Amino acid sequence: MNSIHQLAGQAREVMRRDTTWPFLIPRRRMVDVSKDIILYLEDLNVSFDGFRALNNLNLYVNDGELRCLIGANGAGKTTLMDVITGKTRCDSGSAWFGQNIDLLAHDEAEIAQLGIGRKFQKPTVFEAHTVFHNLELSLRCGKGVWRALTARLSGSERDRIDEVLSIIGLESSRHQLAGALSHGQKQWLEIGMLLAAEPRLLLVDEPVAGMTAEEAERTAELLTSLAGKHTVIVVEHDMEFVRSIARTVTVLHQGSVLAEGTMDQVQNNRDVVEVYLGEGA
Amino acid sequence: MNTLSALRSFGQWFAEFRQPGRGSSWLVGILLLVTLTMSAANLLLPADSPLYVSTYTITLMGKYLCFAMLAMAVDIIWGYCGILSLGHGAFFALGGYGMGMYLMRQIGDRGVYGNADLPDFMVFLNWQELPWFWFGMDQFWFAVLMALLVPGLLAFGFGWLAFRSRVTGVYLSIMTQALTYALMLAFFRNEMGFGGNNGLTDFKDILGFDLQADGTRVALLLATTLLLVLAFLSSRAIVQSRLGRVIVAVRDAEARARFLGYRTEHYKVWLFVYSALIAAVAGMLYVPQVGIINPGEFSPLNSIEVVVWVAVGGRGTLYGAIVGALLVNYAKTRFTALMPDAWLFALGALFVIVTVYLPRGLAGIFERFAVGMRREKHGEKSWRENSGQLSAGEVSA
Amino acid sequence: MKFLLHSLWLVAALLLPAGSPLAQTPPTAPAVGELLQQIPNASLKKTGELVQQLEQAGGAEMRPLFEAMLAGELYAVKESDKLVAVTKDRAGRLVGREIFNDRKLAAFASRDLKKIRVNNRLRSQLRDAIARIDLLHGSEEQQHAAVLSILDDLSSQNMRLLRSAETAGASAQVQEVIALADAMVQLRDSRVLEERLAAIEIMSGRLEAPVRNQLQRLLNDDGEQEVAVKAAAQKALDKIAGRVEFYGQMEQLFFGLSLGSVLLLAAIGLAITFGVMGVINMAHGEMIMLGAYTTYVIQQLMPGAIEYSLLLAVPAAFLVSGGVGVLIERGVIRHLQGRPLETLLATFGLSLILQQAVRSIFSPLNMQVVTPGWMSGSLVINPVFSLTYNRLYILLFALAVFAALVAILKKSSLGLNVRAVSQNRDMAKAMGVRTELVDAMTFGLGSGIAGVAGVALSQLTNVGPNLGQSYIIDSFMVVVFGGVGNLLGTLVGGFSLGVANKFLEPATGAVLANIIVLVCLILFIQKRPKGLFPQRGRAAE
Amino acid sequence: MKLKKFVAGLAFAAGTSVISSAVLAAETIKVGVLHSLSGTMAISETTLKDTVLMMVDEQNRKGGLLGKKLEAVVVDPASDWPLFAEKARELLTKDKVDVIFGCWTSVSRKSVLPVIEELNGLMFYPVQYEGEESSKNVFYTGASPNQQAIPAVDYLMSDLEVERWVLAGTDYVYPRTTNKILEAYLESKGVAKEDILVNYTPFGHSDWQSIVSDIKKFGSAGKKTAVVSTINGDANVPFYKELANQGVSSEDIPVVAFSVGEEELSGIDTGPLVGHLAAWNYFQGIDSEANEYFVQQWKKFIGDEKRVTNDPMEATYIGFNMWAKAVEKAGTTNVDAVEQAMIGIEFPNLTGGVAKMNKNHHLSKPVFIGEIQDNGQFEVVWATDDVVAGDAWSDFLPGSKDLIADWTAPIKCGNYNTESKACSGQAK
Repeated sequence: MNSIHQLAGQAREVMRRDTTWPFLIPRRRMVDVSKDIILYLEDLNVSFDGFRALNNLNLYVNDGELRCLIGANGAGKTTLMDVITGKTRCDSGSAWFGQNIDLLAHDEAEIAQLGIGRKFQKPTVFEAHTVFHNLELSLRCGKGVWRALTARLSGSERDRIDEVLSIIGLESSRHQLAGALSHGQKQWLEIGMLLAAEPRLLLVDEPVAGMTAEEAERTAELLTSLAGKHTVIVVEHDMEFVRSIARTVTVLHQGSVLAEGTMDQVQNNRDVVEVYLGEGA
Repeated sequence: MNTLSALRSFGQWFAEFRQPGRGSSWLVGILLLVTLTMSAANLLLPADSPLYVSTYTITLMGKYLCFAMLAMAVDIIWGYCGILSLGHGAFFALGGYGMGMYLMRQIGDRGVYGNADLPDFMVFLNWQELPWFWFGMDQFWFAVLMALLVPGLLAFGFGWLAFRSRVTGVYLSIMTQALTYALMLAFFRNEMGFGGNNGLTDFKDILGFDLQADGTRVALLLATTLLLVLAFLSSRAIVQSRLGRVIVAVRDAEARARFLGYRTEHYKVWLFVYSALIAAVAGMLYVPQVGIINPGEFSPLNSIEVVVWVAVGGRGTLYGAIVGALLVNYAKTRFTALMPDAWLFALGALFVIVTVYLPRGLAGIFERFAVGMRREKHGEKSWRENSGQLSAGEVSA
Repeated sequence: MKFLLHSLWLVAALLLPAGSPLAQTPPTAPAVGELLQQIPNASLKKTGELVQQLEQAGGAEMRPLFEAMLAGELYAVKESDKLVAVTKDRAGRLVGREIFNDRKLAAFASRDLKKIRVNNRLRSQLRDAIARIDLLHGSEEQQHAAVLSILDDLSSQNMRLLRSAETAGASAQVQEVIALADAMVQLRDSRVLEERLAAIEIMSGRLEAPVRNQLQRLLNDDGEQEVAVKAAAQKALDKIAGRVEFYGQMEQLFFGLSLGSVLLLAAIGLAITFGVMGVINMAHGEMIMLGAYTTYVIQQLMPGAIEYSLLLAVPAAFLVSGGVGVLIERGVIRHLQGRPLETLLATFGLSLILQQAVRSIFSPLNMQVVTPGWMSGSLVINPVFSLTYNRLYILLFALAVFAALVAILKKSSLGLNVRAVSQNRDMAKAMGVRTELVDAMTFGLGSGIAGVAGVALSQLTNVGPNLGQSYIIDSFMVVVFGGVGNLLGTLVGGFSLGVANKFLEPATGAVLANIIVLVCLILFIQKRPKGLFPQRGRAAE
Repeated sequence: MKLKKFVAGLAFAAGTSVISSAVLAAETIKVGVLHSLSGTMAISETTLKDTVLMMVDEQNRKGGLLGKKLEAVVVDPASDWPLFAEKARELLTKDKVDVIFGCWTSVSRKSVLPVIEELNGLMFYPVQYEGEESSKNVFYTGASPNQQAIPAVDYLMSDLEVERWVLAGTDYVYPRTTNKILEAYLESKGVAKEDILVNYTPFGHSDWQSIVSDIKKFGSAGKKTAVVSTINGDANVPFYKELANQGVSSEDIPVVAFSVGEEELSGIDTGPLVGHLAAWNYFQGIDSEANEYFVQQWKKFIGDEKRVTNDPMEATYIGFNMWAKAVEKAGTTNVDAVEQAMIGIEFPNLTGGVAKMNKNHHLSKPVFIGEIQDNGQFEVVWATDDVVAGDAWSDFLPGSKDLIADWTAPIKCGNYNTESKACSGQAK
C-alpha cells in the first residue's frame, strides 16, 4: 500500500502544473555572472607550426567592462579572439564564459548563440543583402534551418531593427545594398549586426581602421555607450582611439599578458615601454 | 537599328518580368501555356495539319524540361549558396535508375525471354534470382520512394561529411566530380545488377499506360511541366524566405554567418539534399520520356555541361537556369544537326565567353537592358540606388 | 643459283664441328636447293615440312633463312621464284638482299615480289629450329635462351642436343640449366629412389615453369607410388611457391610504382598550376595530349631516327604545351584572377576546343606512335620476375622530372618569384616582381611539364583526342590527396595511390579497385581536407 | 553590336532549321543514316556513314530505285545513347525515311529498338554483336557469336591445339554474352573449368600490367594457351603493347580478337602484334575482283589512298544491296513488304560466295581467321568451307537454347520457343 501511495505521490509530482519537466527546460543556459566576471581565460596555449601564438595567457574580464587589447603584430590578439569564439582550438588551457559555460566545448555557432558577438578586422557584411536584411539575419532568434524557412518578422523584431538602425545611424540607407555602403558605414553596420544579436560579450577587432577622424569619434561614442549593458573587448592599434575609450587596457606581448591597467599606468609600465612603446617613449 | 529597338521593347517587357514575384509568375504562365498548347496540338489536330505538333517535338520538349529542372537544381546550390557541384548528374541518374527499375519490372513476362521474374539482361547473363535491391521496385510508390531516398541519402551523407569538415570551393567541386565518376564506374560493372553499359531499356508501360501512346507522352510532358513549375515555386519560396537570405549570406560571408550563430553546415547540407531531390525528380521524369537510362548519365562531362547551362542563363536567378538549359539544349539539337564538328568548338567557346565576359549570364544582359529601360521611364536616379536594386534582384527569383 | 648453293653447302659442311648431330645426318646437298625451290609455291602446311627438311639438310647455315622467314622478310621474286630477304628502307623502298650472304640487291617493286606466308605454327617451328641451331653455335645468351626453351620438351633427341652442347663447351650458366634438364629427365625416367630424390633436390626452388609443372604433374599422378618422392616433390614445390609468391609481391610493387609514376607524371604539372597558382586547369589533360601528339609529329618528321625521336620529343613537347599554356594564361586565366571556380569552367571549355581542334587537324583516329627498340622488351631478372623497359624508363623519367621541378622551384630565380607571388601577390608586386610575367611563366611551366608527361604516356597508351580526359580526374585526386601546394605530397600521393590500386586489383578486379580507391579518397579528404601534407599556419586558412 | 550579331545569329539558326525540314523533294526514296559523327564512337561510325553515302551515290549512278533517286538523310546522335532514340524518331517522323542504316554499339541499338518497332521503321545493323535479339524491324548484317567466336575457338582448338583459354573482355554486354557462350561451348568440348580464365576490364582500360602478368602465369602451366579477346577499341593498344613488352609473343600465347579490324590497326604500331589473330567475315586483304573494286571505290570516294576497309563496311555493303534488291522485288518501299521480300534474298560477298538473308533476319556468311601482318592488314590463315548461318539465339545459353526467330508465315516471331511452341513475351 505504501508503495502505491508513493507512486501516486510521484505521479502527482510529475503532473504538477507549476513545474516544467526537466527535458522541456530550454537547453540554452544563461550565462552565470554572479561573480561579476564574464570571461575567464587561463593558461591558454596555441601554436602554429612551432610558432607559439598564445603562451600561457591569463585574462579575466569583468561583466559590463570595456576592455582594450593592444599589442604589436603577432602578439596574439586575433588568435585570442579566435579561441574565444571557437574558431581556433587551443592546445591547452581553459576558457570559461561566466561561471558555468566552458567555451572550449562549443563551436562557433553555439558560442555565438550563447551571446558572444564578434566583429572582424576587415568589415564583413552580407553584401548582396540590404542593410535591413543584414540586421534581420542578425536578430537574436532561432537559427535552425526550419525556423529560418518559416520565420516571419514580428513587430517587436522590426522595432528592434529600427532601433539598431538609429543607433548606427543608417536609417536612411536601410534599403540600400550593404555592398554599396562606404567602408565606415560597413564597419557600423557590422557593429549594428552585433547589437541586433544582443550579445553579452562583444569582441571588436580594429573598429576604426580606415575611418575618418570624425567617423572614429562617433564609433568611440558608440562603443562607450555600449559598455555597461554589454561587455566589450576592443582590439585596436590607434592609440588615440584607445585612449579616448579605454578604462582598462591589457597589453599582449608574444602571446601572453605583459601589463594591465589604465592607459596611463600601462604607458608608464617599464616592461611595456621597453618592448612595445620602446621607440615612441 | 530595327533589331535594336526590338531588343529595347523586349527589355522593357523584361523589366517588368524581372520584378520579383510578378516576373516569375510570367515564366510559370509561359511554361504552362506552351506545353498545354503543344499537347492540345498533338492530341486534337490531325497529323497533316500545319499546326500539328509531332510526338517527336513533344518528347523533345519533355527532355528539355527535365534538363531545365536539373539546371535549376544546380543553380539553387551554386547560384545561391556558392557550392559548385560537378556531380549533380549522379543524383539525376540515380533518380532515373529508380524509375528505370520500376519500368523494367513493369515489362513482366513481355520481355524477349518471357521470364516474369527477371529482367531480360539478367536472364541473358544467367542470373538465377532477383538481387535484393530490386525487390519492391515493381510497386510505383516504392520505386518513387527509393528514387528519392537513395539520392537524398547519398546527398545527405556526402554533404554531411563534406560540409562538416568544411570542404569548400574547388575541393568540393573535385570531390563531387570524383563521386559521380566512381558511380559511373560502378554502374558500368555488370555485376552490379543494373544492366551494365546497356543500362535499362525497352520499357513498355508506366502505371498501366502504354509508354508509346501519344496520350502517355503528352501526359508525361504535362507532368514534367507541372513538377517543374512546382519545383520552381517551392524553390522561389525558399530563396525568398529568411532561409534563402541565410543561404546567400553563407555564400558571401560564411564566417560572418557562423559568428552570428548560424550552423552553416546544416544549411548547406539541407540545401544540397533539396537540390539533389529535385535532380532526382528530373531524372525520374527523364527516363520514361527518352526510354533508356545507362551509366553514361553519370559521366562527369554531363554534370559539367549542366553547370554551363546555368552559367549561360545566369546563375543566382532561378529563371535564368531554366532559360539557359532550354536555350543551350535547343542550340545543341540544331547545331549537331547542321555541323556536328563545330558543336564542340561552339560549346567550348560558350564556356569561355560566358565565364570571362558574362559572369552573370544572359540574365545579366537582360537586366542591364531592363535597368536602362527603367531609367528612361522614371528619369535618372542615382547610379548607386539603381545598381542596388539591380543586385537585389540577384537574390530574388 | 645452284652453283652458289653448292659452294655454300660445301663451306658449311667444312665448318660444322665433327660429331654434332646435325653433321651426322647425311649431307644431301642438292636437296637444299630443291627444297628452297619448293618454298614459294608451297601451302603453309607444306612449308612447315620443308622447314623441317631444310633444318635437317642445311643445319646451321639455314639460320639466316629462318630468321628472315620469322621476321616476315622473306619474299620470292615472281619471275624466277628466287628467294630474297626484303626490308623497307627509310624512304619506304623495298630493298632486297641475298639471304645467305647479305649482299645488297636492287630495289624491288612490290608487284614483282611474292611474300612467303608464315603463320604462328610455322613461326614457333622456326623459333625452335633457330634455338636448336643457337644451342650449338649461338652466343652465350642465345644458348641460355635455347636451353630454357628446350626444358619444355625433353625428348631424347633434344637431350642428345644438350649433351653435345655441353661437350662443345657451354658456359657455367648454360651448364647449370643443362644439369637441371638432366635432373628433370632423371626424375621422369629413373626408377632409382635416390636418383629421383637427388633430382628433386636439384629442381627444388627453381623458378622455371616446366620444373613447377613437372612437379605438379608428379603430385597429381595417381600412378606414382613412391611416398618419399611425393613428399620431396611437395616440399620442393612449396619452396618454389614461396619464392614465386615473393616475386609476385615484388612484381605487384613494381606495377604499383609504375602506375604511380604515370599518375605522378600526369599530376605534377597540375601540382604547379593548381597547387601554386590556385588555377583549376581542366585543360590540363589536353596539355598531356598535346605532348603526345608532339611525339607523333616528331616521329613523322624523322622516320629514320625513331630511336632518338623521344629524346627530341621531350623538349619539343615542353615547348608546345608550355606555349599553349602561356597563351591560355594570357588569353583567359588572367581575366579570372581570384575566381577559381570560374577558371574551372573556362578551362573546361578550352579543353573541349583543344580536343576538337586535334580531331579536326589529325582526324579522330588514334595516331601511331612507334616505341623505339630500347624501350621495348623487358629486363628479365628470373623466369617469374621481369621489369618491362618502358615502365622502368618511365618510372625513372618521372622521378627525374620531379627532381628537376623541385630544383627549378628551389634554386632558380623563377622559382623564387613563383613562391613569392603565390605567398603574397601584392607584396611581390610592390617589391618589383613582374607578377603577370611570373603567372604566365608558372602556368607555362606547369603545362610544359604536362606535355613532357604526354611524351611518356604516348609510349603506354593510345594517342588520340581523348587521351587527356582519362587522366584529369586521377590527376586532381593525386594533387588533392597529397596536399595542395606541396610537391612532395604529389610524389607520395601518386605512388601510394598507384600501389594501393595494384595491391587491391588481384582481389577485386581493376574496376572495383579503382572505385574503392576513389571512395577512400573521398572519405579521406573529408577527414583531412588539406590532404596528406597540408600547408599549415594562418596563411592557409 | 556584339549582342545584335548574336541575336541575329540565333534567329538565323532558328530560321534555317525551319527551312531545312521544309525542303522535301517528294519523288525520292530516303535513306536515313544514324551513325555518331561526334563523341567517342565517331572514330568507328563515321566510316560507316561514308560507306552508306558511297552506296547511295553508286545506286543513283545506276539509276536509283523504282525509278526514283535515293536521298541520304544524315543525323548525328553524338555517341549519346538516349539521343539515338530521339534521332531515330526524328528520322522516321520528321524526315519520313524509308530505311535506316545505323548504330554500332549494342546499347545504341537497344535504345533505338522501341522507337523503330513503335513506328514500324526498317533498320540495318552492320556490326558484329552478342545476338539474343531478333526484331521484325531490324536486319542484322554483322556477325552473331556463332559466326565469329565459335569458329575462332574451333580453329584454335583444332589447328593450334589450344587447351587453356583466357577470355578477356571489356565489361559490357557483347563480351559478357560472347564469353558466356564460349564458356558453355568450351565446357561442352571437354575443357575443364580451371583451364578457363575470365577477365573483364572497364572501357578504355590502360594499365594492363597485372592482367598480362596473370595471363603469362596462366599460360605457363605447360598447356598451350590462347587469349580470346573481346576487348573494345581503345583499350587494345595498351593491351598489345604490354603483351609485347612482357615478352608474350603470338607463338606462345596467341590472341584472337573479335573487335580489332583494319581500321583499329591503322592507329597502332603493328610490329609487336604480328601473328596475333582476328576473326571476321571479311578482310580487306582477301583477293577477289569484287573486293578489289570495292576497296578502290572506297579510296576514291574518301580521297585517301591510305584508308582501309573493314568488316562492318562489308556488312553495310551487303545490307544496302540486299535492301535495294528487296525493294525492287517488292516494287515498293513499304516496310512490311520489303521485310518479307528481304527473307531469302541473296547477294555476293566481297570475299566470294553468296550471302543469304535468313528467316531470323540474320545473314549466312563465311568466316575467316586472319593473322595480323606488319603492314596493318590480315593474312587469312583459315576459312570456313561454306557459309555459316547466323543464329539469333545462342544454343549455348540456358535461357535461349529453345528459342528461334522465324519471320515467315506461320510463326512470324522473333523469339519462338520450340519447347512450348509459343512466342514468348512481346508477341503481337
